[in-house]
Amino acid sequence: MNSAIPFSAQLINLFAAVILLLAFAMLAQRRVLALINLFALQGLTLCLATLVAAVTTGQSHLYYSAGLTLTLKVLVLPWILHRLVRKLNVKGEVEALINIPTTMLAGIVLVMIAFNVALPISELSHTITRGTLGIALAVVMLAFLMMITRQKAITQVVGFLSMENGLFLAATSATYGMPMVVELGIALDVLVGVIILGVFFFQIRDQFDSLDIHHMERLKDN
Amino acid sequence: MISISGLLGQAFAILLALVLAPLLSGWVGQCRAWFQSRTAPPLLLPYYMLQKLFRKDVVLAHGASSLFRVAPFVIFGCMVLACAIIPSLSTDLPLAPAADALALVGVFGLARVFISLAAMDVGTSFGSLGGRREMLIGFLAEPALLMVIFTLAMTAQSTSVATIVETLAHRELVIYPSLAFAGIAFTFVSFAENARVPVDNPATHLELTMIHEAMILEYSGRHLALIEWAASLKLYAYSCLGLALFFPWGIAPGDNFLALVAAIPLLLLKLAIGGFLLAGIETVNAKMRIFRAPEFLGTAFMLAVLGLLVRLLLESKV
Amino acid sequence: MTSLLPIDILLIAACAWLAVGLLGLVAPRNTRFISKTLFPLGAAIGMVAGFVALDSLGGPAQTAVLVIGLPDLPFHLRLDNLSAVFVLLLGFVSVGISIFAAGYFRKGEGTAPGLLCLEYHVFLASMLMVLLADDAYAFMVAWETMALSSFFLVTTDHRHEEIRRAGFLYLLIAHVGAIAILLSFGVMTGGAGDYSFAGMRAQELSPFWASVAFLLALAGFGAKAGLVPLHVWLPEAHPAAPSPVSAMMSGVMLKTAIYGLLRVSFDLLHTTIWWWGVVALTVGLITALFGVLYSTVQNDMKRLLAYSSIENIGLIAVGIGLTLIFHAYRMEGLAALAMTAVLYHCLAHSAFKSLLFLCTGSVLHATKERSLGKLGGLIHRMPWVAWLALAGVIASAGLPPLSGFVSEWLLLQSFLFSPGLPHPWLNMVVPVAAALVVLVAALAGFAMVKFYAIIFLGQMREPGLKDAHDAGTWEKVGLAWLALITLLLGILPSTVISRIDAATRQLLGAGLGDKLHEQGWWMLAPISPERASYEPMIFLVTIAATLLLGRWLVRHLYHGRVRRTAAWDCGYYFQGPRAQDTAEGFSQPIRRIFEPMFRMERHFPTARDAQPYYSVKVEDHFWHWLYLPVANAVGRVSTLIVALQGGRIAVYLMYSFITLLVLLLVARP
Amino acid sequence: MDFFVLMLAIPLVSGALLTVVGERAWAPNLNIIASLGTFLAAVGLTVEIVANGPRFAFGEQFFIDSLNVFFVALTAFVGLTTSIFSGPYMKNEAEHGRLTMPRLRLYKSMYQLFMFTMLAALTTNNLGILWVAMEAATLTTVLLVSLYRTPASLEAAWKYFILCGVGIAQALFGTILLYFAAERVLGESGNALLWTHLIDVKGQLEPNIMALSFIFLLVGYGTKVGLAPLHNWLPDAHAEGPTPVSAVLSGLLLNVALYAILRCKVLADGAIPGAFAGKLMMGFGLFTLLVAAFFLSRQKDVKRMFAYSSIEHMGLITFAFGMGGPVANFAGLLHMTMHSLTKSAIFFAVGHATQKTGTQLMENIRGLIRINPLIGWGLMLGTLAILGMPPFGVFASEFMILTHAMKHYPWATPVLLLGLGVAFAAIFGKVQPMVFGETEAKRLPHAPAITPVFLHLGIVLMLGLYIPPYLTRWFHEAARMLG
Repeated sequence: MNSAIPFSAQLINLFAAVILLLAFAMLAQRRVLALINLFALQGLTLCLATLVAAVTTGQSHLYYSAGLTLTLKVLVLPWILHRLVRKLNVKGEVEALINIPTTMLAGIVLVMIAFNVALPISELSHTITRGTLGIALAVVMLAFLMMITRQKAITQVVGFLSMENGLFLAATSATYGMPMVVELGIALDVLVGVIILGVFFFQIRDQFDSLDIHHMERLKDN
Repeated sequence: MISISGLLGQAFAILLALVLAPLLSGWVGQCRAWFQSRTAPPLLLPYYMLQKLFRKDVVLAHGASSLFRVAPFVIFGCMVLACAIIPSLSTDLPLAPAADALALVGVFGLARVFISLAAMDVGTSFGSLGGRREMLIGFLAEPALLMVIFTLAMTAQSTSVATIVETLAHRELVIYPSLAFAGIAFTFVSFAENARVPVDNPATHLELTMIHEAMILEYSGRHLALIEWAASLKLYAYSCLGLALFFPWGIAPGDNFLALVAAIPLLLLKLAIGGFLLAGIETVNAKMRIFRAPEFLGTAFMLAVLGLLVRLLLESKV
Repeated sequence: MTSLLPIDILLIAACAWLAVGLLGLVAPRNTRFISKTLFPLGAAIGMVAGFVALDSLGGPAQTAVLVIGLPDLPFHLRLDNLSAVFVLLLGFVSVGISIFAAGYFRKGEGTAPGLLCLEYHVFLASMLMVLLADDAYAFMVAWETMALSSFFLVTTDHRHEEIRRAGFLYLLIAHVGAIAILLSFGVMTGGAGDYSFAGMRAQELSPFWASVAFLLALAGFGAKAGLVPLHVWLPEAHPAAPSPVSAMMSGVMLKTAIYGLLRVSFDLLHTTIWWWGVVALTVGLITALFGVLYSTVQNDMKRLLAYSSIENIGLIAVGIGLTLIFHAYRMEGLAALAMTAVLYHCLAHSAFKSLLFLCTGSVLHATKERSLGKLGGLIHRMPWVAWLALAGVIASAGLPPLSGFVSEWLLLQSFLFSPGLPHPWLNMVVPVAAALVVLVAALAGFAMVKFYAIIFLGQMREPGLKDAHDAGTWEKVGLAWLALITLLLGILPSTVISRIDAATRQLLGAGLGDKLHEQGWWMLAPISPERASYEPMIFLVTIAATLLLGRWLVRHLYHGRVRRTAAWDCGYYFQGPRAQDTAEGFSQPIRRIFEPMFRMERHFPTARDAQPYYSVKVEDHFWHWLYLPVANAVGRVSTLIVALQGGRIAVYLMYSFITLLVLLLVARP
Repeated sequence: MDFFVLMLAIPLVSGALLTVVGERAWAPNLNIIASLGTFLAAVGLTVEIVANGPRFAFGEQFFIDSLNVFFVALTAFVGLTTSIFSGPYMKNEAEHGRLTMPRLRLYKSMYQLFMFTMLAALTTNNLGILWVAMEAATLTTVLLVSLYRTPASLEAAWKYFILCGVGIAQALFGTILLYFAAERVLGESGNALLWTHLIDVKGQLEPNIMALSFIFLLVGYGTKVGLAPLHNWLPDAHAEGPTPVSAVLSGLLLNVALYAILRCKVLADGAIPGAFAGKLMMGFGLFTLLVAAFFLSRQKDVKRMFAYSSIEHMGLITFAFGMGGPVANFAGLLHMTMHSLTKSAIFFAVGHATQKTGTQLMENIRGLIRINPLIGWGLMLGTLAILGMPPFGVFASEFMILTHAMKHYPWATPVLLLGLGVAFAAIFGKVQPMVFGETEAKRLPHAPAITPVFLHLGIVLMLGLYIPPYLTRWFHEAARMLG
C-alpha cells in the first residue's frame, strides 16, 4: 500500500504532519512573538501543501487559494499582529491557565480522537490527500485547546487564526479547495475580523490597561 | 291528599305544643327542685312569667337595631314550625312534607343563627360571648344529630320524620342495636341544644358559665317572652322528636280519631317521665367547662357513627 | 329573527361585551359615561344572555364554527345544556354585578375607569367563550384570556405591594393550572391529534390514560376553582380585587372551573372509574373543611369570604365525587341526584357569594375599611346593605329557606343512598363523610355569623364609622337583584331543577325531571314524597305567618310600647365598643379546638409588658408544606445552573469544545 | 428594477453612504428611509415569489423560495420598525452623553450593513456564501455591541466575537465536510455547495460524513442561535449593546442562524436514516429551554433577562424543528415569527423604560405604567405575549408545539412544561413590579416611538386569533419544504 502512494501525496502528508507539529509547538509556546512566528510558519506550510496539491491536480483555483493563503496568513496577518504587539506593548510571557505538559497530554488525546473521528471519512475520499483530513481536524482541535488554555486576548486570536489554518487544510486535503467565491469570502471575513480585532485591542487596553482576559470576567450570573 | 281532619290534627298539634311547652319547662323545673330538696316553684310558673313579660314594656338598648326586634318572632316562628312537623300525636301532618329531618336541622340552625345575631346586636361583651358559644355548640352538635338521623333514615328508607316514625312504630318488634347508640347520641345532642346541664345551665346567671342566658340578657318585655316561649318549644320539640323516634308507640297513624285521642294521655305520660329523667340527669351532673363541650359532643358523634356502622354491618339485610 | 339561533345571539352578546369594553377606551377618564352608560349596557347584555340560555335549556345542542382560530383548528363553538346552565348563571349574576359596578366605580382608583371597563367586559366575554368553546384551542384561548383579564382587574390598585404579589400568585397558579388542562386535553385526544371536543368524545381511552386525563383535569380546574392545595391564590386575590371583581371571580369564574371539570369528566371522557369519585370526594372534603376553618379565623372581611368560597367549591367537588361514584356503578338516578346538587350549588353559590362580596364593596366604600376589627354597627347606617347581606349570609350558612340549603339538602340526600354502593369500603365510609359535610355547613354558619355580626351588628368599633352612608341606588338595585335570585333559588327549587335537569340528563342520561313534574311546583321530592321532601315555600310561609300573626296578636292583646335606654349587660359599667368580641376573639373557640389545623403565631401579654397586647396570626400550612419547598427547590437548581455563566471566556470555550467532543464521540446516526 | 437586487443593494449602498454622511442631521431619516426601501423591496419580492414561485438570482448563487422569502419579509419588517424605534432612542442616548456623533454614524452604517448580511444569508443558495454572510453578520454587530465603550460592553463584545468566531469556524468545518460529501456525488462542478443541487441528490450523500458534518454545523450555527451550553455570549451581548441592537440580535440574527441550521437539516435528513438530525436538535432544544428557564429566575438586568428568554424560545423552536413533520415545522416557523415580533417589541419597550429610569437594574425600575402608560402596557402585554398567554400568537405556536410533542414525544412534554412554567414564574414575577407600582416620573427630551411596539403586538395578537389563509398556505409551503 505504502508504495502506492504517489510522491506528491507523500509530500502533502508530510506538510500536514508539519502543520500538526507546528500546532503542538504553538500549544507549548509561551512567548507571544514566537507564537505569531509559528503561526506564520504554519501558514507557509499550508501554502506549500496547497501548492503541491495544485501542481498535482492542475486545478487552477488551488493556485489562487495558495496565493491567498500566502498573502493573508503568511504576510498580512502576522504583520498586523506584530504591529499590534509592538504598539500595545504586550509583554513576552504568556500565562497559561493549565500548565504546558498537561496541555500537551490533552493535545495528544485530542489527536487520537480526531484521527478516529476522521477515519471512516478518509476511507471514502478519492483524493490523494485523504489522510490529511484527520490531521486537519486535529489542528482545529488543538487550536481550540489553545484558545481555552491561554490568558491573553492576543493569543486567543492567534489560536483562532490557527483554527482557520486547520480549516483550510481540511478544505484543501479533502476536497481540493472550496469554490473560489467562497474562499474569497472567507478570506475577506478573516481579514476584516482581524482588523476589527485590532481596533478592539486598543479599546480593551484603553479600558483595562491590559490585554489579559481575566479582566473580562465581570459579566456573569453567579 | 290533605284532608280536613289532617288540617285539624295539624292545628291541634301546634296548639298543643304552644300550650304544653311552658308546662314541660315548668315540670322540669319542679322536678329539679324536688331532686335538689328545694321548695318547688309553681308548676304553672312559666305561664305567669309569659303573661308578666307580655304586659311589660319593651326596654331596648340604644344600640339595638331592627334585627334585634325581628329576631324573637323569627325564632318563635322557627320553633312553631319545628313543633308542627314533629309528630307528637299523629303522623298525619299536612305540614310534614314541608321539611324532612334534614330540613328540621336547618330550622333549628336558622333559629340559632338569629339568636346569635341578636345576641351580638347590642354590642355588649356578654352578648357576643354568648353568641360565639352558641355557634360553637351548634357546629359541634349538628354533625352528631345528622348521623343519628342518617341511622334512622336508613332504617326507614326515608328522611321524612313522619315516615320514619310510622315505620318504627308499626313494625314488628325487631331489636335494632343501632337505635340504642343513636338514642344515646340523640340524648347528648338534646342536652347541648337545649342549654341544659352539663353543657349549659338554664338557671344560672353567673356570667362566665352561661351560654343561652348570656345571649338574651338585653331582651325584655314581649321579646323576652317570645324567646322564653321559643326555648320551651324547642325543649318540647326535642322531647317529642326523641319520643317519636325511639319510643314511637302510641302515636296515631293517619286520621284515626280514636287513636289520636288515646295518644294525648300517652304523650303527657311520656313527656312527664322524660322531664323527670331530664331533671334527674341535670341534678346528678355538674356543668362542664366550655371546652369540655367538644369532648361531650364528640362522644355523641362517635356514638352516632357507631350506630350508623352497626346499622350498616348488622342490619343492612333487614 | 327566527334565523338567529341562541348560539348566534350568545356570540353576538360576547362581541357586544367586547364592544362595550372597547367603548370604554374612547373616553377612558369619563367616569360618568362609563359607569352610567356602559356598565348598565353590559348588564343588559348579561340579561339577554341569561334569558337566551334559559330559553335554550332542554333544546338540542347547537354548534358553530368561526373563521378565527388556528388554520387546522378554527374556533368550534357549541351550546348544549351543560353550557346553557352555566351561561344562565353567568348572564344573570353578571346583571347584578354590572349594575352594582355602575354605582361602584365612581372615580378611578389606580386604573383609569375606561381601562377597567375594558378589562371587566373582556373578562365577561371570555367567560362566555369558555362556556361555549368546543375545541381545546378555543377553550384555552378563552380560558387564559379570562385569567389575564381578571389578573388585570385584580391588580387595579397596583400601587400596593401585597396586591401585586396577590396578582402574581394568581396568574402563576392559573397558568400552571392551564398547563395541566392543556395536558389533559392532549391525553384525551388519544394521539389522534384532533383537538376539537367532538374528536375527544370519539376517542376510547384505556382506563390508565382516562385516569391520567381526569387527574390532570382535576388538578388544572382545581387550581382555578381553589381546591386544596392549589387554593392559596384565592384568599390573596379576592381581597386585592375591587369588590365587583371579587364578586365576579368568586361567583362566576370559579364556576367555569367546575364547568370544565364536569365537561371533561362526564362529557369528554366516556369511562368513569369509581376511585376518581373517591379522589374528588376526598379532595373536596379536605377543601371544604379547610376552607371553612380558615374562613372562621379571618380578620379581613373579603378574605373570610374568599375562604368561604373555597369551602363551597369543596362542597361542589364532594358532589362531583359522589356523582362520579354513582355514575361509575351505573346508578344513574342517584348520580343525577348528586349532579343536581352540584349544579344547584353552583347557581346558589354564585348568587349569594357575589351578593356578599358586593356588600363588602359597599361597606368598603362607606368606611374605607376591610378589617373586621375596625367595623361594627353598620346596620344603623347602612340598613339596605345590611338586610340584603342577611339574605346572603343565611344562604351561605346553608340554612332554609334560602338557596344554599337546597343544594346542601340535595347533597345530603344523595349521601343517604351511598350505602347502596356495591363496594364494601365505600358504602361504609361515604356516609360518614356526610357528617363532615354537615360539620362544614355548621362551621359555615359560624363564619357567617361572625362576618355579619361583626360588620353590621354591635357597636361601631371606630368613631369614623358614624359617617358611613348607605349604598347608592345602582348598588342597591344590584344587591337586590342578587338577593332576589338567592330567594327564588331558595323557594322555587323544583321549578329551577326542572329547567337545569336537561344538563343532568345530557351528562348522565338520567334526570330528576319526570318525578318533579308529577309533584307540585312547591314541592321538592327528588325520589318520592315518602322518602324525602322539602317545601321551602310552605316553610317560608309558615314562619312568616307565625311571625306576622304573632306580632299582630301580641300588639292586639297587649301593646307595642318600647322604651330606649342604655344596654344592661349584667350591670357592667364599661360598655364601650372595645368590650365587644373582636374578630379574633369570636373565632377563639375554633382556633382552640382545631389548633393543629392552623399555623399560628401568637403573642401573649406578660405581666412585665409596658404595653401589653395580644396578637394572633394564622398562616396557611400549605405555604410551608408545598409552596416554599417548591420555590426553594427551583432556587437551588437555579443556583446550580447559573454557575454555567461564570464569566470566564476560557470556560465558555471549554463548554463549546466539550459539547463538540461529546457529540463527535457519542452521536452516531 | 429587480426587487431582489434592490433589496440587497439598498442596505449595502446606504450602509456605505452612511459611513460618509452619517453625522448629518438627516442621517437618522436616511436610515429609516433605507429600511423602508428595503422593506418595500422585500414586500415586492414576496409578492413576486408568491405569484410566480421560486426563482434564482445572480446565476444560481441566490435562490428565493417560499421558505426564505418568509424570513426575508420578517427581517425587513423588523428592520424597518427597529430603525423607526432607534431614531428617538439614539437621540436620547446622545443627549445623555452616552454616545458621540461618530459612534452614531458607526451605528447607522453598521445597522444597514448588518441588514445586508442577514438578507444575503437568507437568500443565498450557496452554503459557503451562507457561512460568509453569517460571519459577516457577526463582524458587523460586534462593534455595535461595544458601541458604548464601557468595560462591560467591551467584555461582552469580546466574548461575542471569540465565541461566535470559534463557533462559526466549526460551521465552516461542517460546510467543508458537506462539500466533501457532495463533491462525490455532484463532481467538481462548483455546484456542490448549491442548495438547489444538493437537495436533489440528498439521498445519495454519504450518511457518515453527513452526520459528522451536521454535528459541526449544529455546534457552529447553534452557537449563534444560542443553544445551551453554547449560549454564553448571548446574554452579555444583548445586555450591553444599545437596545435597537439587542432587538435585532434577538429578533433577527438568532432566526437567521436557525435558518442556516434548518437548511442543513433538510440535507442531513435526506442523507441520514433515523432522524439523526432531528434527535440532536430536540436534545439541544430541550436542554436549552430548561437551562434558560432556570437562568431566568436569577436575573437582575432587564435586558439580560429577556436575552435569556430569547435563548429559551430558541430552544423551543429548535425542539419544534427537531420533531419535524408539517405540523411541527409549521409551529416552529410560526413561533419564530411570533418570537421575533414580540421580543423586538419588548426590547423597544424596555429600551424606553431603561432610558426613562436611567438603569437596567430591574429592582430600580418601578411604576412604568405611571411614567408612561403606553410603555408600561407595551412591556406588560409584550411580556405576557412572550410567556405564551393567549390570545397572543405565541400561545398558538406553543399550543401546536406542545400538542405535537404530546402526540409523538410524550416524554418531552413534562420537560417542556417545566421549562415554560419556571420561565413564566421568573419573568412575570420580575416584570410585574416594574410595570406596576409607584415611581417618580421623568420626562425625556425626545418622545419615544411607541408605534413599533403596538404594531408588533397588534400583529401578534391578530395571529393568535386568526392566521389569514394566504399566510397559512405560505407557512404550509415552507413547512413542507423542511420535510
